[in-house]
Amino acid sequence: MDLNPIFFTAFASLAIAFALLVVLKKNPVASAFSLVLVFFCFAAMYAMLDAHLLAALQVLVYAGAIMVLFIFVIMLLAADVPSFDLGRSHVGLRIGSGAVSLVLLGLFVWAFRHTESFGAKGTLTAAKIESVGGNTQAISQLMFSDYLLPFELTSVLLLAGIVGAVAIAKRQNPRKEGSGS
Amino acid sequence: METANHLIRPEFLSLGADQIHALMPYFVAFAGCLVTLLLSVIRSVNPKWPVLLGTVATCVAASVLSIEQIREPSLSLFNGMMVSDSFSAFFNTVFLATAGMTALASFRYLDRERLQHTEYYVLLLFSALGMMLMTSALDLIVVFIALEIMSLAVYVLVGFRRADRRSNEAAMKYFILGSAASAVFLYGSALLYGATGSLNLREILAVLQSHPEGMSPIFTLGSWLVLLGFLFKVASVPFHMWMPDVYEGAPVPVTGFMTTGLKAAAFATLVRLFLALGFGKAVASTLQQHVHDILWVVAVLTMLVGNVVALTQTNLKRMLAYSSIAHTGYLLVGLLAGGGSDQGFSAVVMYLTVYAIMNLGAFVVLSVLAEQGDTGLNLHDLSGLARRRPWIAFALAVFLFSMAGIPPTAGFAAKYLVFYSAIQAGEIWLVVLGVLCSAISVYYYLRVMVYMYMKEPVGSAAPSRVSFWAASVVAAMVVLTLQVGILPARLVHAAKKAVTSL
Amino acid sequence: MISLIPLFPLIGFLINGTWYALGQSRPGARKASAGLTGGIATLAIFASFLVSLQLFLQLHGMPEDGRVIEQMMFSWMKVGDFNLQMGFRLDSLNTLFTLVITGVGTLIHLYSVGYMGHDETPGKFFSYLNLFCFAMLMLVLGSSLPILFLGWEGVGLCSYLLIGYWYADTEKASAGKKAFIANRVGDLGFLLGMFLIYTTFGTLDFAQLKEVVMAGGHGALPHGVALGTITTICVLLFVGCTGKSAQIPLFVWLPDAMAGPTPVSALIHAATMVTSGIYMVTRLNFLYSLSPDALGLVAGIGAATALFAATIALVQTDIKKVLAYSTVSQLGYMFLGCGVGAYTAGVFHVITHAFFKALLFLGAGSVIHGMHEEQNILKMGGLRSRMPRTFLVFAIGWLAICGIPPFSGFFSKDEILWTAFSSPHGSTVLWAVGAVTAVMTAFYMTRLFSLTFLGQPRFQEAHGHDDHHGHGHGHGHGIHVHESPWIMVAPLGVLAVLSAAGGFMGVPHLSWLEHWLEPVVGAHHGIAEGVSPSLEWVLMGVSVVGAVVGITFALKLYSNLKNAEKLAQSGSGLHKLLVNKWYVDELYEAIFVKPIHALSKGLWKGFDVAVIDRFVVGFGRISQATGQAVRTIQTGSIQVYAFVLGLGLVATVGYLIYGLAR
Amino acid sequence: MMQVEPWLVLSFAATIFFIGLTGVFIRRNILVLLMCIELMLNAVNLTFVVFSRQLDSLAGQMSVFFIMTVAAAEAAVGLGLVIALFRTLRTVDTDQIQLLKE
Amino acid sequence: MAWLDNHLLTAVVFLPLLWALVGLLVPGGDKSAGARKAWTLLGSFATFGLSFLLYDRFQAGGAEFQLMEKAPWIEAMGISYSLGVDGISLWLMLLTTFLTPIVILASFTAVEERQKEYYFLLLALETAMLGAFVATDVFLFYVFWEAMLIPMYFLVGIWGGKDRIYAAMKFFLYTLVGSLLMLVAIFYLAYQHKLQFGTYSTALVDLYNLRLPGEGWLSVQAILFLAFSLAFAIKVPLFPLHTWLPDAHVQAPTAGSVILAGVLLKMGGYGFIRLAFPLFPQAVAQYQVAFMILAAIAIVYGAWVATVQPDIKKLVAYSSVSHMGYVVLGLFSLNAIGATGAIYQMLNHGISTGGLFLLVGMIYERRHTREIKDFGGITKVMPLFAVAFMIVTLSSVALPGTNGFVGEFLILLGAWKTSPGLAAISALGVIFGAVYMLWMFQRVMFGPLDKEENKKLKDLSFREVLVLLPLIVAIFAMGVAPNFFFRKMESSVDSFLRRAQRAAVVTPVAANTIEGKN
Repeated sequence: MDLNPIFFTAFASLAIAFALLVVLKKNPVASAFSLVLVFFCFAAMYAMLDAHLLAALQVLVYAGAIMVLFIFVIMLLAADVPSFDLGRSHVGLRIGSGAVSLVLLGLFVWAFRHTESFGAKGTLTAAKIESVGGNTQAISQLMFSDYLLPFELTSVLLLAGIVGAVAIAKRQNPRKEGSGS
Repeated sequence: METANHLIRPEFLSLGADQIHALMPYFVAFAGCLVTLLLSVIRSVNPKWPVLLGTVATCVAASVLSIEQIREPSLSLFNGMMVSDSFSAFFNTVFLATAGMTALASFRYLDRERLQHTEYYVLLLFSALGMMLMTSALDLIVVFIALEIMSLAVYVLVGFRRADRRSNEAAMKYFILGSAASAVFLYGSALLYGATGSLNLREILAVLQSHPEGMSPIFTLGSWLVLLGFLFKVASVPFHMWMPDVYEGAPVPVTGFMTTGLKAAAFATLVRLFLALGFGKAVASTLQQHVHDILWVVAVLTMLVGNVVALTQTNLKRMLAYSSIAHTGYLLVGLLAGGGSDQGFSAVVMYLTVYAIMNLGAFVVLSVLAEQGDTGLNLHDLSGLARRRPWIAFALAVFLFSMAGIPPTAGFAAKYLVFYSAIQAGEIWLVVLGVLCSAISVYYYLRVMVYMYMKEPVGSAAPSRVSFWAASVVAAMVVLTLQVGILPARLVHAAKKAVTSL
Repeated sequence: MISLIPLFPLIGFLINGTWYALGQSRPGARKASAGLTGGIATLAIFASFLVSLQLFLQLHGMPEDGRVIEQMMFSWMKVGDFNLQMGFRLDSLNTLFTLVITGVGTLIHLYSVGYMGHDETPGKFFSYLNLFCFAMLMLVLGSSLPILFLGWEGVGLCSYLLIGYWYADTEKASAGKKAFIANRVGDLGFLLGMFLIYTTFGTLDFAQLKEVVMAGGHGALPHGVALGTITTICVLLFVGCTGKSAQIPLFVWLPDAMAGPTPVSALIHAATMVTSGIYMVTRLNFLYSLSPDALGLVAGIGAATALFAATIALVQTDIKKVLAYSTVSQLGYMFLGCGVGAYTAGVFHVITHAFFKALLFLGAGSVIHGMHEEQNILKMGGLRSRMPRTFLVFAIGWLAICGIPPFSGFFSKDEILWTAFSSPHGSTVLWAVGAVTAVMTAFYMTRLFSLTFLGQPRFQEAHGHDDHHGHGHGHGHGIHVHESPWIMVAPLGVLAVLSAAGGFMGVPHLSWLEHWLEPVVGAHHGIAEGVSPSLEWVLMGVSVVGAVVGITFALKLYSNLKNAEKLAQSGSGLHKLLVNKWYVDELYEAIFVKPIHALSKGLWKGFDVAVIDRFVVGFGRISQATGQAVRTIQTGSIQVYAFVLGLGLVATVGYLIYGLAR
Repeated sequence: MMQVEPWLVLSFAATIFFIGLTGVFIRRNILVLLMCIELMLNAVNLTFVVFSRQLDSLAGQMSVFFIMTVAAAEAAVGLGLVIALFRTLRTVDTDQIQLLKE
Repeated sequence: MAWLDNHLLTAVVFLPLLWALVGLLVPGGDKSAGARKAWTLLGSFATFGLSFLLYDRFQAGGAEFQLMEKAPWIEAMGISYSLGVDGISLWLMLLTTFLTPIVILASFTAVEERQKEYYFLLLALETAMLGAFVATDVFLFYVFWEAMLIPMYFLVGIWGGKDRIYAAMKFFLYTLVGSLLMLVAIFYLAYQHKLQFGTYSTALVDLYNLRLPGEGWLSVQAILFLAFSLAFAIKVPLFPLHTWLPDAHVQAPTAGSVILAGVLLKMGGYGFIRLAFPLFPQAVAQYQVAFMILAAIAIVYGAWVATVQPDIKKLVAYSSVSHMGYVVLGLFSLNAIGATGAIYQMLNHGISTGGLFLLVGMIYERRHTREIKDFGGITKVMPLFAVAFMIVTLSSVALPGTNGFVGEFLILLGAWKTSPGLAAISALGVIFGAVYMLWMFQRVMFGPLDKEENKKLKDLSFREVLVLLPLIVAIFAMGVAPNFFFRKMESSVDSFLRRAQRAAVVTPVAANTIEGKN
């Protein structure tokens, strides 16, 4: 894979480090900011892998929209929470989790190492993509032909999400609504 | 086309008449979503009646369209990303019927619980639409999106009792674990993509079949993770932990909807995936062997854990949640057997349908019995129910007997088919363990009967009135349970027809 | 025609029974008179007697080798090749029995009319009595073993019902139950013997069976049948006899059976039912004759029982108990006779015994009646003057049983003793036991007679009371002894005549009986080698002398009761042993009843409840416990849920990768 | 230009994925749990992109596009749920969210 | 009435259920109690009458199954609604239709609460029982087999005694566990039919033709046989699987006990006859002795344990264990005598033990206790009761002339032909049977009438006499004229034995067929 090893190593290390911080930092704000950095690293990776559109979207959607939403909620709630810096769970669980994840990682890496053959090569080589006008062009063209269905469904999904979010977060009317327990 | 300097293939930009016909149920369902959504924002009138009407009408119309399509040949749509075949048509009917029935049965319940928000119905329709799409999807990414449509709607429905901590907690747990499971599923899809070069189920199967010597390790990982995502959704042990809490916390009709529609959708998709990943025929490769082994253990654990924990439950809702896990176990038996028996996966289809019927009925009964805030569902609250409300007690008894698999109820016919096909597939021990587990299950079902019929009533709480709609749903389900139990042939036939298209 | 014989009593039973059950049993219902119900019953059995007599005469008129009348009515059970006909067959053997049963039966019925005159429920009593006669007649008339068994169990039932007739007394009810169960033990043997006969010979019909068994010629084993099988059959059947005919080891019920009304004791427990064992052995003589071992067992048990029961009878003080043990003893004699191959002698004794023992029992009943239900002979005495007619007939019975010529008992007993000595199957020992028993019999019967009728009264006599004051006078006032009414005494008279003269049908060497029974039991077997025929007269003399000695000794001893008590004290250990009937009841209680009862209780509590149910419930408990355990993982914590999911992931992925790596 | 073996990139993605999963296991703050899930999704995205590059196919990148959309919708609903939960329970601590159990 | 001619079995089977459904229209409450009782009784009589038509149509020595009906049911799996009656099921059906009016009549005063459900369940139960007797398709059989648990469960659980819930649960679960393994075996059989003949079928006559390997203790046949036997042995119940019975019997209301003892237990024996024996002849031969030993143990054990019971009903329940042991013994003798005796014993047991339960129920209704020690000397105040009790007791102890004797005699004779030793041990039951029955009878009916409460007991009412009279008549009729019953049974017993005994002949062929097919 014609990925620059130096850049890869650098961004990978950074990403792993920040990802660890996301998990390990007690303060969710710190976690959130670490996460943003992870997102940036990923964007860089995408760019290096010739997925330029995705690199841009990564920054815009993830680092921009989603993270802002997170930070916003954190800020919204943090004001009310006495101790927002919730630590981690019981030691046993932590050790167990670490072990589980490590073992899983080992298994996956083993699988990757032992995978000699990948799926059949497609037709969209770099040259082909270049011929239709680059990565962004190719993706947008595909979106309206081959991927029409998922694209349309995404809109359904977003609509459902909106309705859901509204239903959840709608201002409550205590007079009208009963409380269970 | 090669000459053109773009990748757009015009044949995907327009739909033929047959395709439109095949898509009609989806269109109707989506239109229903939109209409009800619009109706619910009209503030001038109380929208609850029109929305209910719209929801039910949508479900009826779409399911009528779906029923018709059971007989029609398969039709590949949207670049092969989804298919309209008997299987999907059959399940579309189930989903829509379930959603419609749930809507009907919820109406009075929502009133009573002061939850009468029209979003409820909209979300119900959205999730039904998601289910429909999910079972007809042939592309993993479409499966994922449909799954999310369904799940997002259901997450919200679970937490619909916003003022209730338990409801919120259930939604939260479901959301977190569900998202994690979705991520696992996606990871599996990614690995499958890497291993085969495609996300399309048909193509994956084709690749698989062209490599009789076996696939790469990432295929193994990918296929398992994909299955696992759905094993989570159907709540098989050890991926079941979320389910009792969620079922208990969700409003009763939603729980009913989840145990029926959602479970059926997840299982139907699981069947599709199972087939696409090459597990649909008798064991040949080592991978199949190993997945078979794992599923075998998972099935046994699921039946066992579901039943033995249900034994210890005193809350009816939670007990039915655990029993739902146990039923997942029986379904897994059917899934395991599907490849090796003449019945194929029709046993699973049949079981899902029957399970949907009886469980929907049971949860509607529960929603009628429940007091404000879904309390009053402990076993001792049912004491002497047969004296106080004989018909309700009778209905619940029928459903519980059916779940226990006692003839002449539908549950027996379904269980018969499942275990029978498992015997055909040579899974004798699985069947033996299965029947033993179902013997355990009889105990807790009967215990409910004990409270309803054999104990004296406690207190004299005036029974809340049963709404006409809920009563009709319950009656319909009782009739169906008995009818399918006594004359199962038509359903068996339909189920067989449905799976032939796979 | 034969079927009429049992039919009449059956009709009598049905009339009385239905009438009782529906008409008289209700509390407050008008009770029927003994005269009417008894009359019906007596008529029924008398009609039966007439038919029997007619048939006997008919048989008598037939040629000697064809004296059989058969009546097959319908097939009772037909399964495959097993076809059981419900039918009767009358031949020279059972015609005698029918005569005795119906004849003596009629007398006893008649007697009962008087005896039960004041009973609360005469209808019930007479219906039982008729039912008994029906069953007994079925027993002797039945053409095959199962029909015999039908009667066999039927008489057992009636015996049970009649012993426990006064059911309100727990002891009496228990006695009935004991009788039934002891009989059942015997019946088990009978049943198994029957099965073995069927599997060996393929038939249960007497005539066919005889044909099959005799197919190989006289005295030869049938083809393909081992001697052991025949012996087994005979022994099993004989187990049935020990039950019904009260032989060791199952005799224990008979003395207790005296709890029933006295006519019942006379009819069932002396004259008829208890002799059915002898009937059966005689009926199957062709089988028994083939097996010396079986015959030896029969003779041995018979002799032993005769002696054993006689020893107990020596010291009993209850008038009916003495008679009961005497019955057991006499039955032993009969088996001794059969056991040495002298079936005729056995049957002869059955008949004479029926006469004199019925006489004695009814006489005893008369005494008890007259003494107002007093049964202890030590509290009697001097009744000769107060009950002269009873005394007279009782004396005849006494002499008959003691074997004083020319009374009937002498002939039959002597026949048995002689054959016990002279028959090829006999031996000196058997004879000696018989002879000693005869002496003892004479002794205890004389003791009974003496204590009852002779000497001075040992009860407080009431004065100035007339008969019409009736029964129920307390002992405190003394009792007014009275002679029984004619309806009771008349049958006694008839029986006395029979007891006195009945022996002449079997006078040695001129025996009509022996000739009559020849078609059934075969010709006389002759005598063993080395036994001089002239010895017969010697032995006869010995036994008569023995009897006289016994009588004299007893008369002397019991003329003064104090002497007797002294004697008893001098051998107090032995006396106690005898009074307590050798502790046989206690022994059975200890080795059968108690252990089985304890075992049953143990099995119930220890196995049913403690093992099986615990296992069943345990399965549920384990499931529940597993459920509880699994439940604890369900902590409600998202982390834990996710972690379990992760564990599942590790396990499954690990397994898959392991599979790949291998 | 030097090559980076695909398995290395995949392993990197897997590392991020399992870091995210570990976070789900051990963190008690729901918001952080949501972030961890985003981590997992990103890892999946990277995997898609790697394969897309490897296989000369755009299907992977298309998938990433859709996943991002879904992730956004999911985040919206998820955060909505967090807020609803917070309204009734006044906490985002999962240890406090254990009413439903056993 | 052409329909009736062609569907006589269906009519008999479903008439009670239909009647019961119509009966639901009778409004609840005390006012209509009379109408409800009359309606139910009428229904049971109608069924009884209809079953006589059945008796009339059935031809002795004719086809193996007669009055057959067959309709496709679940064609996809070869399941059909097929009914047929043979000489064995004919009598068991008649027993059922005979006992049902009796128990209904007996319930008139015993059941005062929730009569509507009660009578509905009784009639529904009748349908289930009748169905099981005439089903000639294993699936259908299983449906009826299990379906009858439901009404019985409620009958015991709602109208039962103090521990009714425990008893009902135990009854249900015990029997269910057994039958579930049978279900597994049924699956296997159905699948084998497909393998061997290429078509799906669960019809009995088709399954009889299956060739299953039967060599060895754990051959396919043996395992299947054991699976079936477990279900049947629990139902019979055979030692050591009998412990549900005392509880269920004791706690059930009188009608429940009578039906339980009278008919439900027969299902076990019938199952052996209809399914286990003809399907797995070699396994039967293999396990013959083992089952005979168990039966012998059951006979003696049941009798022993019955002896020490303090409760009359429990005593009768254990006596059932003993009596049904004879049934198993007779069946496993594998000869005509034993088998006929066993079938006959099933009928007998239904009559006599049913009678005992009725009698106990009558006395319980008066005295509200079943403890033997609470009674004594009852004969004095209830002479008519005493007569009836005596007669039924005698039938129970198999006195010749009563029905019990015929059964036990034939069974023991049949068993003797097969195994004299075991027959001898089993025959001990003859003694112990008398011990426990007579001892109980004595303690209840005889002795002094010393309990104050007992002195005012009323003798049988006219209705109660009506309840008992048919049983008493049956006791003697069956004792004197068993041939009347054997006549229509004979050829069925023959064909049953032919199937059950084909083991020796078929062995090599069967092995080959299996080899060839696989």
